[in-house]
Parts: sequence; structure tokens; C-alpha cells
Amino acid sequence: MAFISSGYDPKEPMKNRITDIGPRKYDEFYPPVIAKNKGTWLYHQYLKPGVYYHVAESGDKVFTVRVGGARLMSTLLIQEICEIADKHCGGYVRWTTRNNIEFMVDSEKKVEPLIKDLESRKFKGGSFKFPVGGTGAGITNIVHTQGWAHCHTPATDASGPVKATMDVLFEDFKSMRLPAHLRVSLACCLNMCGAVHCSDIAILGYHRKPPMLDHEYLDKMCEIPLAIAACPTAAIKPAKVEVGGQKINSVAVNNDRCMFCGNCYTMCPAMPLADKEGDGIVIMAGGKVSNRRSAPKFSKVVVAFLPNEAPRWPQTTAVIKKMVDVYANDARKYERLGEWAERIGWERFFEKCELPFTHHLIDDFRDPAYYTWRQTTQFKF
Amino acid sequence: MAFISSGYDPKEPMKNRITDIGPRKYDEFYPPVIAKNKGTWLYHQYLKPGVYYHVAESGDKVFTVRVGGARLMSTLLIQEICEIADKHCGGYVRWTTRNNIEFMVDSEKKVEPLIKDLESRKFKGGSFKFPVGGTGAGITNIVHTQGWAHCHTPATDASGPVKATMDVLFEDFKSMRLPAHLRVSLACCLNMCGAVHCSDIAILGYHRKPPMLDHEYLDKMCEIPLAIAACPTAAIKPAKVEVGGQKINSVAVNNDRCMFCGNCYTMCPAMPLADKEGDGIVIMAGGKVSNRRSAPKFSKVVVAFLPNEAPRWPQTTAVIKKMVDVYANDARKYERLGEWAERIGWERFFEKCELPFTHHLIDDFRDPAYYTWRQTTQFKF
Amino acid sequence: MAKHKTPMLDQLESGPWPSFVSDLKALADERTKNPKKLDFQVPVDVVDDLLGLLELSFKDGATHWKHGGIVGVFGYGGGVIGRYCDQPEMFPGVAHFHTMRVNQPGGKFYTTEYLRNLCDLWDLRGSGMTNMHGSTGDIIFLGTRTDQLEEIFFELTHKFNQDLGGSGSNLRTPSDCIGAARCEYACYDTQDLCFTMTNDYQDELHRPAFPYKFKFKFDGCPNCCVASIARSDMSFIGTWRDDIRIDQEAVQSYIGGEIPPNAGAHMSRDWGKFDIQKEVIGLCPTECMRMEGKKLKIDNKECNRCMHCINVMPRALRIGKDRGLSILVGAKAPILDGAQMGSLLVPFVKAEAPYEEIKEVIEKVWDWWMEEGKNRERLGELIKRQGFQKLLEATGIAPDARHVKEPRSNPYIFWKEEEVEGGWTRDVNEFRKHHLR
Amino acid sequence: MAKHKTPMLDQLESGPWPSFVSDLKALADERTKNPKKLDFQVPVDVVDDLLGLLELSFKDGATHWKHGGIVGVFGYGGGVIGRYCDQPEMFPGVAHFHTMRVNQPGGKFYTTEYLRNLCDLWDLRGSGMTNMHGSTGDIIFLGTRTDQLEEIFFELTHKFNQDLGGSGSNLRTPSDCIGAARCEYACYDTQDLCFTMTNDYQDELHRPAFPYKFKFKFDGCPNCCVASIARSDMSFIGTWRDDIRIDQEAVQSYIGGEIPPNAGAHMSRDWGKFDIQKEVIGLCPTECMRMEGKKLKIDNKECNRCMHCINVMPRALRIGKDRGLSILVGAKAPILDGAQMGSLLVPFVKAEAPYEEIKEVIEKVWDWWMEEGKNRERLGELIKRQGFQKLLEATGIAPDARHVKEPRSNPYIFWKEEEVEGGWTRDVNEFRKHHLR
Ligand code: SRM
Ligand code: SRM
Ligand code: SRM
Ligand code: SRM
Ligand code: SF4
Ligand code: SF4
Ligand code: SF4
Ligand code: SF4
Ligand code: SF4
Ligand code: SF4
Ligand code: SF4
Ligand code: SF4
Repeated sequence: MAFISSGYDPKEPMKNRITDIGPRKYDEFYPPVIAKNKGTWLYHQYLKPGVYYHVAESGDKVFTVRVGGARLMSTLLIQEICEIADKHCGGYVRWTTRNNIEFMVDSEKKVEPLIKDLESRKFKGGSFKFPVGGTGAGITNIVHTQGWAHCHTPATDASGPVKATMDVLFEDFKSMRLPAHLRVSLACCLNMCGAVHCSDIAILGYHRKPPMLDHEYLDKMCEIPLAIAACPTAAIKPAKVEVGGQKINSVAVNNDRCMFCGNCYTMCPAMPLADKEGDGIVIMAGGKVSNRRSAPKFSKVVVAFLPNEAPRWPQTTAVIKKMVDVYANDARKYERLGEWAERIGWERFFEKCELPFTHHLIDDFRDPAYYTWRQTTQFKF
Repeated sequence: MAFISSGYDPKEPMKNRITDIGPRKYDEFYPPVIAKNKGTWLYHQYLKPGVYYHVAESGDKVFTVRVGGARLMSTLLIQEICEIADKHCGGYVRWTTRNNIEFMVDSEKKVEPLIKDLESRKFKGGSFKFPVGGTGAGITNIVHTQGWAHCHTPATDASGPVKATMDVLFEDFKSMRLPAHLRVSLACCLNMCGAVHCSDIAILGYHRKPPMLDHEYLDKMCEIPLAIAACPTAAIKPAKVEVGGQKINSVAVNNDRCMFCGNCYTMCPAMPLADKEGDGIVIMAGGKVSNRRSAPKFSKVVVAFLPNEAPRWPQTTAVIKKMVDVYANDARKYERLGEWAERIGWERFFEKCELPFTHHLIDDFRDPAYYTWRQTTQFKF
Repeated sequence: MAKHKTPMLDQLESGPWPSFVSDLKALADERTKNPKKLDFQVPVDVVDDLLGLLELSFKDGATHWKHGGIVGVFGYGGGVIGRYCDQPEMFPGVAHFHTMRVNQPGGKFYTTEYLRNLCDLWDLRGSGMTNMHGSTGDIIFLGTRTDQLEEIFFELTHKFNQDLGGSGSNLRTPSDCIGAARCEYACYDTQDLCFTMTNDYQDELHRPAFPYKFKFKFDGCPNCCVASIARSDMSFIGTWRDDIRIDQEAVQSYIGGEIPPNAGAHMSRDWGKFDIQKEVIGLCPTECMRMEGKKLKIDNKECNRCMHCINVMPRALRIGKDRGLSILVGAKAPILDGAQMGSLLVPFVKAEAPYEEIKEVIEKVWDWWMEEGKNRERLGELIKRQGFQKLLEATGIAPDARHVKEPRSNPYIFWKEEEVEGGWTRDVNEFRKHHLR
Repeated sequence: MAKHKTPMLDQLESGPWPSFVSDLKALADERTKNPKKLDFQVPVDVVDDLLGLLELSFKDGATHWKHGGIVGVFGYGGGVIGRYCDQPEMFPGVAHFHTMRVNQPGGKFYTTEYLRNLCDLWDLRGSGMTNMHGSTGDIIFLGTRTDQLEEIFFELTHKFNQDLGGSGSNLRTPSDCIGAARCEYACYDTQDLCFTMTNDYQDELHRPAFPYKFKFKFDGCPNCCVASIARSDMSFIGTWRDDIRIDQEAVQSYIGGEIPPNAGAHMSRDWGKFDIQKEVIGLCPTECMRMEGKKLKIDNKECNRCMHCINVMPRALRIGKDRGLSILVGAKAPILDGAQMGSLLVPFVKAEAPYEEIKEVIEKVWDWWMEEGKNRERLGELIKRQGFQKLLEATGIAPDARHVKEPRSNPYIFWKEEEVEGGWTRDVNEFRKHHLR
């Protein structure tokens, strides 16, 4: 392997340097039908799950075929996408805000060939490369984060549980039978790099053991005051410890005050939390983002902990599948999962979804916890 | 004036002492129709405002005539009540939980004579002694506290504003035209000795000046650590001050952190807050206690401050009258004031009641404040 | 002639609402005239001076009462509030003006005989002014002097079989709605439970041993006529767990307009013809009602017993028969951290004498609060500080979805070491073998 | 042949959903075969080793990535996340595995030409693995070595006219919904506003000068397809302030069943005949709709623009014509004090280039946050800590009932001295003349 220079000269970093040019301008990439009709769209309609079209004032139509996919994606697959886009879509393609891919064509007759092409492509292992679906009152792609594939703080993997879950929910990706759309999200730690805090169903990686203290290296690897300041519960105090007969500066953690947020580890690599038995998954439900009918809502914790059962997380996917099916059967048309739970009451939600209610689910974090308790005699037996 | 002994011997306090006997037993005081039919009532009905009857399984009926009154009451007036109760009600009478008086009779023909008698009695100054009313979808007596008549911490009077307000609301005491019942309450300081924190309309005395420090006496009159601990915002610190050339122990108050709650004064008489210009009234609205339809609600601050305009508090009564009238015209049947405000949106409440919205009304007290801000794009222009 | 000029107060004599000023003046006159020739044990002009002092407050826009001193009756830690005026020379009649809290009877029913006795006692030994009643529920004797306290107490207990109520860091005087005595909605006997708890806990009521005040209130049903859910550390609110009883004929009478809705509570205005769909079924918060032909059906499993339909049609709908109460805890006024409503602790418990099951909950709550509560910390504040879970642990009550309006939206769960497989003790060097630095 | 055995990962190759494992394996193979004969600038077995490392994580139930070190390109404080593996000897290919964030184009539209260029660059100089896209919106180049960072940046800027996105205490890469480009609900041009703000604030994006990260997201309407309200310090959400446009004929077509409701979004199930009363009018949260004969009427003054009716009948109802956006502030993930949704700061502002009015708000918010915000304090946390009023003062925005869902229920108002008649300085001795001790 020989180093190939781009032209950059490390000795003169400023030479010919181009900075602050921002992204490419959006309209360089618009397909012609979009460029022409932007801002004049009249309405849209679904042809089938994954396929919809928009009609513009000009009479023009754009047909969109949406396909799901793992967002952890190789250049190989991107090149295959390009090949398809060249073949069917005049060389244009887009991604959605939930990591689906949208192929657009400007006439209805181009739709079926496109779909046929997409659905025919499979990975060696047998899975679809480009399953069509994810629209309307169904389940679309799971937005997720890095997990064990790239991040240093996860309490679970991302791509693994997502694949396992989408396999289980695949029928709802391919159909629009639900009362409203249902968004599943995953974040591998509670930094929550995504919107799992307001998803219909959220899969959250969570630690349950306080940080280990790598005393020998702590003062070398970390700024002790920053680590202390990072703790939201003030569980960390400075401490002198003896290592190999020498008194050195380190920290002590009051384990009973620790809520396993990992913020100390973010600031200090000598305080790792990860643990095979301690780490696992929290299931949350009932959040939403849109302002449709009801205001946006946070997701609520409905299962306090499930173990990391790689590679397929069967307990996690079973709980999710159960919730989706109960919701599908019980909710009213247009009702989001959280709206449904609130209407029937959370006590019914747990009963219907056959989930145990444990003390962990009662909020005890700071003053606002009070507002989640039941301050009325209104409840259902 | 000669001391008349009850029989108590201060030298032998324990001699013949009777203690821990509790209150008189309820059933000693039941009118016969109550004693007989307790627990078997079938239903009730109003005859007119202030007058209703209950029917028991036995077929018995009890007719109740409710009258309003100042709860600051002389023995003279209580004796007059006894006289009426003897004349019409077989010597029984009761008070309600909102300081109204209820006269009960066991047959319908006793009702009109009773009412006539009650309504005929007036004070010298011209006001009714026993106005009949206060039931159903109307306005009943104002529950209130001590005010300048007995307490040491009030920021307004109690009996005065109550009289002024009830004069203004008198028609609604005498009628049942409202969408639902409407409870007005008053507390003279934010200790809120009453349920003004969840009343349809609440009148609250509030200070607006930080405590004065009577340094010379502070250490003598108070336990300084208790005074310091009493402050919810940690605005009080210990301090040495010079008085008459001598350094003495006292406290210092960080005025900018003070929210005028008066809790320091409760613990320490050398920290008085009261002030003619600083003190006045906060108007709150939209609270409720019952679990009917919606859960109990706290009242919300709708006017941050009105001055103490003794003796008739005209601005206060005008604001209240306006709210009552707007509510009466705009709300739906069975809708409590707070339910109405929430349905139309608080932005409309302020508009319709012609109340200015000022920065004071935005919550900034601790974490839960956040939950009162608007986390949605849903609002009305 | 009035002792003090009271031009501002005088303006409160006009207007229709009963004037406390007129009442005060009448009593002041009466004491001056003294027709019964009483040998008043407190200054004859006590009411005159109260009027004068109040007038001064109206002028000054401020109170003229000082902090109470510690006064009381022997062996009790409450029941009396000391009060002194800050202008004793101008108003000697009210220089000392303590109040006494007399524990009111259940439902606030009285015989005139009893009331007259109290009046006679109070005319002789106090100002003759009262609050009927205090916000907690007591009969308030307003204004007497220290030397009269024991005398009054002695007469109350010996002559009237009547005790004082609470104040200070005690159990406060419990109070109840009229309930079963006259109300068809009562799900248990509020007066009996209130009376029993008051008597069984006399020691707690009279002798301060708590971190702060503690209040019981007893409401017969979720209408909450004594506002227990808003202002008692422990609220006992009646409810039922079987079906609402329906009289279908009466339903038809409501529909037909023969019986006015809500017992006629809206009669002063024409709201149009009764519409069961709009006024009852459509307003049911759980949407569990419907008409099936001419029959009203309730899906009782889904009903949350909000009382609305029963309130609107009391002759057609009645509370169930399997009755009891819910216990909510922690309600309080805003000082210091903001007001609290009661939070549901016990969804349902039977309320039958001798109420052992209820007392067990009460005592467990107290034990915890007395163990953990800080000085001047109300139960609600302790629950907030330590968390609802701790309360459940302390009372041995199993967590239940009914305890929450909604589950937590933050995942900040404080796991306990024994709940986590393998515990918390780990060897960082072992870890580092698999995860190099 | 695969370099590492991956029995656990292999199980994720089955099932219908696209398998990232299969994709990774294909790329690993491709690199081994290297048909284009590239002189890979990072180890050829980088993807093999990624698979091996991931398999180990699946086995260990823990990550094998270490904290990122400080790596980046000259003059920028963001755009690159350092990453090292904690088992570099077992997996040398991923010993260094930094990511680069490439600022995605508006609406995430691409030409294949552009994408192919990126792929070529990344095959040569990186792992060939990407995230399409990162949660903030960037194109994520996943895994390269330090010596390649400047090279990649040079090629991006010189060849592709393409800059990096944000990371660190910067403005983060702004992102938008597809909006006007293809959506009839768009109330403003999200792509143009997003692009303009990204470019106007390049300095803030590349050079950390903030207390912490700061995110912009642009949603064309209250449906919030880029979830701005939940995850951006400043969300720009389209709205309108005139009337919803109604096509009464189309309303009839919906009622008649000629057009499927919600554009057919529920087509996989038989929900019965469309019922405008039940599905639209009855679900309108403000109850501001009604049928007058055959005409649908909207009391637009009472509409809160929730989008429901428009979503259900897009061919009959259209957003108003007087359009603009609402600005909400402070949304963030739960660390540290719990998650926040955006809180409404500007109810309505026009969104027309050059967007001066909007920039004024942005800059005032930044000035305040940079002045008052602590290290690692998000805007939302600062607002919580100092109060919403302070934000209003800092931005010069008048308090409005629209700022709150409800007014405060505690009366703890922090009055300012200048608001109180007579000020705060008082003479206690003067007071004591009227109020003796
Ligand atoms: C393509 C995309 C925008 C983009 O810039 O990429 C998009 C496109 C549309 N959205 Fe969306 N939404 C997109 C993400 C979202 C999100 C964001 C998210 O999920 O992270 C939301 C908020 C989700 C939430 O509330 O939790 C979102 C909430 C909506 C809603 C509100 C639905 C509701 O019941 O609350 C509508 C209205 C509707 O569905 O009728 C809507 C409607 C639409 C319409 C019908 C708009 C139009 O006329 O074109 C588009 C087709 C919808 C579909 O998927 O069937 N879009 N939409 C995004 C597709 C994501 C995907 O791949 O599945
Ligand atoms: C007499 C009294 C109980 C007592 O022990 O003294 C009482 C008596 C009745 N209440 Fe009450 N309530 C009494 C205080 C209350 C309170 C407490 C308060 O206001 O401080 C409340 C809670 C108020 C709140 O929610 O803010 C209260 C909320 C209700 C409700 C719920 C109404 C609602 O719309 O929310 C009902 C049901 C109804 O009105 O149909 C009710 C119903 C009733 C009924 C109809 C019950 C019955 O069948 O006898 C009684 C006649 C009501 C009337 O006043 O027209 N009662 N009622 C109290 C009279 C106070 C007064 O002098 O005006
Ligand atoms: C007399 C009475 C007001 C009245 O006009 O009726 C009263 C009067 C006082 N209350 Fe109260 N409270 C009275 C019922 C209440 C209630 C209502 C209730 O019990 O239902 C409350 C609200 C409910 C609650 O307990 O939260 C109440 C909440 C307070 C508070 C705030 C406590 C808190 O935790 O938020 C204080 C402040 C304190 O304890 O230092 C307080 C303190 C006081 C003090 C002792 C003043 C003080 O700071 O030391 C007052 C003595 C005044 C006096 O001269 O008698 N009072 N107080 C009420 C008792 C009469 C009775 O026994 O029937
Ligand atoms: C790459 C990405 C996840 C992904 O898989 O897509 C990501 C990855 C990281 N995020 Fe994030 N965040 C990413 C989008 C988000 C989002 C979503 C968004 O921007 O819409 C959020 C939630 C919204 C928000 O900002 O509140 C998010 C909230 C956080 C937080 C919590 C911040 C907070 O104030 O609550 C942290 C912790 C921190 O800053 O120390 C964090 C920290 C991190 C760090 C830097 C880990 C750390 O502790 O230092 C991660 C680096 C991982 C890596 O190896 O690249 N990340 N992070 C996303 C950025 C890609 C992109 O540029 O497109
Ligand atoms: S959620 Fe946590 S573990 Fe996952 S990518 Fe974000 S910071 Fe990393
Ligand atoms: S994990 Fe969180 S709570 Fe625990 S010590 Fe670290 S920073 Fe504190
Ligand atoms: S509200 Fe305040 S001023 Fe009024 S009686 Fe209670 S403690 Fe005294
Ligand atoms: S009035 Fe309240 S906030 Fe002000 S100093 Fe006293 S205790 Fe503190
Ligand atoms: S609370 Fe219920 S039982 Fe008690 S009086 Fe009120 S309506 Fe009757
Ligand atoms: S009590 Fe309330 S919830 Fe139950 S049926 Fe009647 S209205 Fe509905
Ligand atoms: S947010 Fe509104 S404008 Fe943007 S894509 Fe979604 S529906 Fe269309
Ligand atoms: S946008 Fe929402 S609030 Fe407005 S009319 Fe339509 S459904 Fe009603």
C-alpha cells in the first residue's frame, strides 16, 4: 500500500485550502420533475404499501417507491442503488429522514418495472436488498444509532437488534393495516442519538452497574473535576486511593446514588460501565413527534430491563411484536400508540399487552416525577 | 371583673383532668329524619336555589335550606341561628364544608315559612343575615382564612375582600345559571389555609418585598439556623452586622433570590415582610377538586398582582365578576371553569376575559416549570 | 356608641351579603349593654378593640398581629394558637387574643342546646367571636387570654364532653363530608370512620410527635365535598368496584324530560331539552356508555367512577354495592416546594369497623414518615424527596399501574445491587484483559 | 474466505429484512478480491476485522471501541470523530477507525454521479462502510485512519465542492424534511432555509465557540417529518395564519367514497366506509369543524393547525396562503436532566429570503446562551435553569399566552425591585413604630 496524495501538502496546510463551503446546494440534485414542480404540489396518494405519488398544479406526477434498508451500508450497496437509479430514475435517488431510500419516477408505467427490479435483488444470505414498503399506517425503518459497530458507550448493539426486530415486524413494513403509523427507534445508550425519547416504541440500551474505577490510570486519563461535575446525581467525589503502595488522586462513587447514565464515562475513559450481565435493553412506548391531534409526547418506560440476547434478542422482539399486535387490534383509526394507551389508561395497556408492572416503572427522578403519579380517584379495576 | 373558676386547680392540673375524649359523637346531633334514614338515601332534587330535598328508601324526605354567611361569626348570631333551628327544625342545624348553614325540615310545608323567616332577617347595616342560596350550578360561599382579623402573616385581609366579592357575586349565589358550580376561595398568604390552590377562582394574598431585617433583635427572637433553613430558595445566609458599634449575629438576604413566600417570617418574627404597597392580591383560576369527568386541577395564576384597595377591593372584584360572566356565557353545560379554559386554550381565556398576559404568569419555579410551557405548534392566533 | 371610629369598615355594612362588620358591631354593643349581666372574663371591649384594630389594618394595609407565643393547655401540644396584638396600648382589649380549636362533630351537625352551651361559655370566657368553622374544620373560638385557657378546657371536657382539636406537629382535626347521613352517593360511613380515627389517634392528635402537621379528610365519594384530595396528607375517598346500578325506567324519564338532569342544578337558565347523548354518554371520560335501543348500557370494567353520569341522573344511576374507599397521600398547600394533590396509594380497601386494614396503612405511613421525615417536612414532600417506591416499600403495598397516571418517561432507574445479575463488584483488571486501555 | 468466524452474526443473514451482515461480508469479499485493483489506503481487511470485532462484541455483550481521541482536519473543531479499538492486535484493520461526517444535501436528494464519486473516494481512503445517514443527518464515512483525514477533506472540497458537517460544541449539521420539493403540506421552503442557515453559519458549524452542541432542524409543517420538535435546540416548523382552503366538491368525493381518506394510508385493512363526522370533525382537537348542509365549515380562528383534517383529506383541504413558521427552542435528549421537547418561542414569523428576522432571533438566542450557558449546558437546560422569562428578555420577545400551555400554578413570582411601588429598601425602625415588637 503506497500513500496516494490528494494534493494536500501537510507542510502547508493552508495552501489552496478550501473551507466553509457547506453542503452541495439542494437543487443541484433535484430530479427534473421535482425541480419543475417544487412548491406547487397539490396532493398525494398511495398505490400500495411503499408506493405513492404526488400530483402538481401542472398536472405532473411523481411516483415514489420507498425501500427499506440497513443504514449501515457499504459502498457496494450504494453503487447498486446508483445502478438502479440510473436504470429507472434518470440518475436520481433520495434518502428519507428515517434512512429509507426513495426511488422516484415521473410516470406510472415506470413503477412496476422498478418494483420488480428492486424486489428481485437479494443478498447472498437470502434477505431482501430493497424491500418495498414503510409508508402510511404501517411500520417504517427503525431509526437507530451506532451500537457495537462504532461507539464506545453502548449498552446494546444497534444494527443487530434492529435487524432482528425488523424481521419480526416485516409484515407491517409491507402493509398498512395499523390504526396509524408506528415508529420504532433504537438508541444504544441514553445519550439517545435519535428520537427514541418520543417514539411509538423505543428500544434503549441501558447499563445497570456503576462505573468501574481504573484508579491506576484515572488521574492520567481524565480531568478529575470534569468527571465529578459530569455526574447528574452528585454520586462522584474526589478520593485518594492506594495503588501499589502509593497514594494517588482518584474518585469514589457512591453506588447507591448512581443511575448508570454513563455521563462520567463520557468524560473519563477510566470509568467504564459496560458489563455483559448489567447491560441490556429498556423498552419504551407511547411517544410521538407530530403535532397531529395531540401534542408531541415522550415515550414511557414499559419494560425496565431485558437482557442482551445476541444475535436475535428474542425477548425484546417478542415484547415489541405483542405490543404492535395488541395496538393494531385495539386502537381506533388514526390513533397513535400513545394516544391509545392514554385513552384506555396505562393500567389497561399493561393488562392488554401482558406486561408486568414493576416498581421500576414509577418515576422517581426529581420533582417532575410527582406529575406522573395518579392524583385522582379515576382508575380502572 | 372577678376570676370565675371552672373548677380547674392550677396547682393540681392533673386532678380530675379529662383528656383525649375527642369530639362529640356525630349521631348525638343527627336530626331524627337523618338518624332514621342514614345510609338509605335514594336521590335528591333542587326546589330552587338554596333549597333541595333528599328522598330515602323509607319514603321519608328531608328538605334542606342553605344560607350563606360570614364565617367570622358572633355568639349573638349563633344564638339567632339556634332560635330559628328551634322554631323550624326541631333544634337541629348543621354547617357545610364551605361555611354555609343548613336548616333541615322533614316536610315540604315547613319549607316556605322557614325561608320567609330567614330572608326577613337583616343586620342593622342592611345586609341579609341569612340569604338563601349557594347550591347547584351557582356560586356558594367563599372559603377563606383569617386575614387581618387574626393572623400574623397575611398579605391581604380575608373577611373584607370576601364580603366585597360576595356582594358582587350575590346574584350567582341566589341563582343556578352557571354551566357548573363555581368555587371561589381566598387565602391571605401563600400558606393557603384552605383549598385555594384548586379553586375555580382564588384570591390570594401575596407579599412582594423581601423581609426587613430587625438585626438588633434577630438573634434574640429567632433561631438563626432555623430561619436560614426555612428559605426554599436559599436566599438567607448568616451574617455579622454592626448595630450600635457592636458586631452581632444576624442574617443577610439575597433579595434577588427572594420569592416573598414569608416562610422565613414564619420561623423568625424579626423578618417581617408586610408592606402597604408591596402586599396585595394574586388572582388564580381554573382549579377544581372533584374527580368529575376530569381529574382535580391546580388553579393557575391569571393576574399577578392587584393592590389592596380596602375596604372594597374594586379591581379584584371586577376581575372576578368579568371572569364569571365570560365563563357563564361561553362554557358548555357541566364544564368547570378550568375545563373550559383548557378546551378553548388559555390564550383564548385571556383574550375573552380581557386580561393582559404578563411575564409573571410564566412559570419559572424549579424543574416542573418546563411542563407548563408550550411544547407543540398547536396554538390559536 | 362605638369605641373606635371605623369609617372604612362601615362601608362593608352595605350590600346584600351578610356583613361581618355589622355582626361584630352588634356583639360589641351587646357586650357594652351586657343584658345577661355577665362577669366577663376578658375585657368587655374586646370586640370594640378588634374593630378598631381591623380598621387600622384596613388603613395601613397590613396586619397588626404578632407572632403567636407558646400557650396551651397542660399536657397537650396543640389546640391553642397564641396571638398578641402589636399595638396593645391602643387596643388593650385584644392585647392577648388567643384562639382555641374545638374539635367539631362529624358532618358538622349540631343541636341548638350544644351550640348555646358553647356560646355561653365563650361569651363569659372569650371574645364571643368565632369562626364557624376553621379551614381544617374546627369550631374556632377567636380571642381569649392565657388565664382562660385551662378554664375553658376544663368546662369543655367536664361539662360538654368535648375535646380540643389539633395544631402544631400533630395529627390535625380530621374532617368529613356529610356522606351517608344525607347523601345518596356515600360509599362508606365517613362520619364513623372519621370519628373512629379521631378517637383511636387522640394521642397523635394532642401530643406532637410528628415531623410536621398531618391531616386526615374523609370524602364519601369522588365528588370530594370536603376537598380531601387537595388538602389532606391522607385522603379517604369512597368508591366501589362492582357495577353502577341502572334503573332503566328512570333513564327514560330523564330522556322524556320528566326528571330534570342533575337534580335541577341548572334550573335558573334554559339549557334546552335534556340530551342523554350530549350530556351523559358523550361526556363520559372513558366513553364506556352507550344506548342499546332504549337501554342504557355501561361497560363497567372501563368505568373510572368519575361520578358524572350519576350526578346527572341520580334517580336512574346509583353507585355500586361492593363499596370501600381509595387512599391518597401527600396533598398539601404550596409551602415550600409547590402544592400537591393526593397521590393514589391504595386503590381499594373495604371500610368496615373496626377498620383494621385501614389503620395498618396509616400506621405504616406514619412509621416511615417519623423515621425518615425531616423537621417541617410534610408527607408529600418526603414522598417527593425519597420517591414513591420508598413509600410502597414502607407500606408493603405492591406496585400497580394504578399508582401512576403514566409510567416514567426517563429511564433513570435506580437499580439495586441485588436486582442485577452478578452484583456490582467487578475487577477492573479483569475487564482490562478484554478491553485494553 | 472470511478472515474471522462469525457464527452469531451469521444468524443475522437470514430473515427478510436487509442484512447488514451480508452487506458487510460482501464488501469484505470485494476488498479481498479487489477487482478495481485499488491501492487501498487503509488495511484491505478493515471490513473483515470489523466483522470479527462485532462478533466478539456479540459474544461479550459489550463494545470493543475505546473513547475517541482528538483527531480532525486543520482549522476545524468538528466533523471527525476519533475511534480506536480496544483489541488492536486481534483486529489491526480497525485499530484506528475514525468517522467523518459529510454534510448531506437538503432533502437528501442525490445524483448517482455524486454518490459514485463519494463511493470511489471512500473505497480508496476508508473502509467503504457508511451510515446512510447519521441521526443528525450527515453522510457518515465509517472508519478511516488519521493520515487519511486531510486527504479526504482535500478531495471533498476540491473535487466535489463538498464540506464536512458538525461535531463537538458547534452548530451541528442542520437538517430538513423534504418539504416543498415534493410535499403539498410545506409552509415554507425548508431546503432553502436550511441551506442558507448552514452557509451563513459555517463559522459556528466548524469552529467550536459554544458551551455545547447546537442543532437546527427544519420541518415544513406540524407533521414534523424531521422530528425537529424533539431533537433540535432550535426547530423551525412551518405554519400559516389565515384560513384552511376548502374544496367543497372534493369534500363530497371523500364523503362519497370516491377518494380514499388519508390518501389511502390505511388501505391494507377494511375500516369500513369513510365517516367524515367520526374521522375528521369528531377528531378535530379544537372542535372547530362542522357540516352546514353539504358544506364543511371551519372556524379558522379556533383551529390550532394540527394538520389532522388536512392529512385525512389532502385533496379537499389545503394549508393557508399566509405562511411562515414557528420557532421552538430547547429540545434535546435526556442527558442530564431529562429529555426536552422544543418550547414555543416565536409563534409566527415569515420565512422569506434573506431570512433576516429569523437570523435576528437565532443570534439573540446564541448571544444569551454563550453569555450565560455553562460548559456542556444545552440551550434547553439553560432555559430551565434561568427561566423562560430570561429567554424572552434576552430575545426581546413580548410574553404571550401562546408561550404557555397553561399559566403557572404556583404564585412564586420573582418580582423585580423596579416593578414594586416604593422599592425594597425599608426602614425596620419606621415599621416598628407602627408594629411594636
Ligand atoms: C419521506 C418523509 C420525509 C422526508 O423528508 O424524508 C415523510 C414523508 C411524508 N410524510 Fe412524514 N415523512 C417522513 C418522516 C416522518 C416523521 C419523522 C420520523 O418518523 O422520524 C414523522 C413524525 C413521526 C411521529 O409523529 O412520531 C412524520 C409524521 C407524518 C405525519 C403525522 C402522522 C401522525 O399520525 O401523527 C403525516 C400525516 C399523515 O401520515 O397523514 C406525515 C405525512 C407525510 C407525507 C404524506 C407527506 C406528503 O404529502 O408527502 C409523506 C409520505 C408519508 C409516508 O411515509 O407514508 N408524516 N413523518 C419521511 C419518511 C420517513 C420514512 O422513511 O418512513
Ligand atoms: C353540603 C356539602 C357537603 C358537606 O358535607 O357540607 C355538599 C353537598 C352536595 N354536594 Fe358537594 N357539597 C359540598 C361541598 C363540595 C365541595 C367542596 C368545596 O367546594 O370546597 C366540592 C368540590 C368542589 C370542586 O370540585 O372544586 C363538591 C363537589 C360536588 C360535585 C362535583 C361537581 C363538579 O361539577 O365537579 C357534586 C356533583 C354535582 O354537583 O352534581 C356534588 C354534589 C353534592 C350533592 C348534590 C350531594 C347530595 O346528593 O347531597 C350535595 C348538594 C350540592 C349543592 O351544594 O348543590 N358536590 N361539593 C358541601 C356544600 C358546600 C357549600 O356550602 O356550598
Ligand atoms: C385557623 C386556620 C385558618 C382559618 O382561618 O381557618 C389556619 C391558620 C394558620 N395556619 Fe393554616 N390554618 C388553617 C387551615 C389550614 C389548611 C386547610 C386545611 O387544613 O384543610 C391548610 C392547607 C392544607 C395543608 O395543610 O396543606 C393550611 C396550611 C398552612 C400552612 C402551609 C403548610 C404547608 O405544608 O404547605 C402553614 C404554614 C406553617 O405550617 O408554618 C399554616 C400556618 C398557619 C398559622 C399557624 C400561621 C403560622 O404561620 O404559624 C395560622 C394561625 C392563624 C391563627 O391566628 O389562628 N397553615 N392551614 C385553619 C385552621 C382552623 C381549624 O383548625 O379548623
Ligand atoms: C453518529 C451519531 C449516531 C448515529 O449512529 O447516527 C452520534 C454519535 C455520538 N453521539 Fe450523538 N450522535 C448522533 C446524533 C445524535 C442525536 C440526534 C440528532 O442530532 O438529531 C442526538 C439527540 C438530539 C440531541 O442532540 O439532544 C444525540 C445525542 C447525543 C448526546 C446527548 C446530548 C444531550 O444533551 O442530551 C451525547 C452525549 C454528549 O454530547 O456527550 C451524544 C454523543 C455522541 C458521541 C459523540 C459519543 C460520546 O459520548 O462522545 C457518539 C459518537 C459515536 C461515533 O462513534 O460516531 N449524542 N446524538 C449521530 C450523529 C450523526 C450525524 O452527524 O448525522
Ligand atoms: S446512543 Fe450512545 S452508544 Fe449509541 S451512538 Fe449515541 S452515544 Fe453512542
Ligand atoms: S453513571 Fe451517571 S450517575 Fe453513575 S456515577 Fe456515572 S455520571 Fe454518576
Ligand atoms: S393563609 Fe396565611 S395569613 Fe391567612 S390564616 Fe393562613 S397562615 Fe394566616
Ligand atoms: S420570603 Fe421566602 S424566599 Fe424570601 S427570604 Fe424569606 S423564606 Fe426566603
Ligand atoms: S363527597 Fe360524595 S358522599 Fe360526600 S357529600 Fe359529596 S357527594 Fe355526598
Ligand atoms: S361514572 Fe364516569 S366513567 Fe363511569 S360511566 Fe359514569 S360518566 Fe362514565
Ligand atoms: S413535515 Fe410537513 S412539509 Fe415536511 S415532509 Fe412532512 S408533511 Fe411535508
Ligand atoms: S387542522 Fe386540526 S385543529 Fe385545524 S381544523 Fe383541522 S383538525 Fe381541526
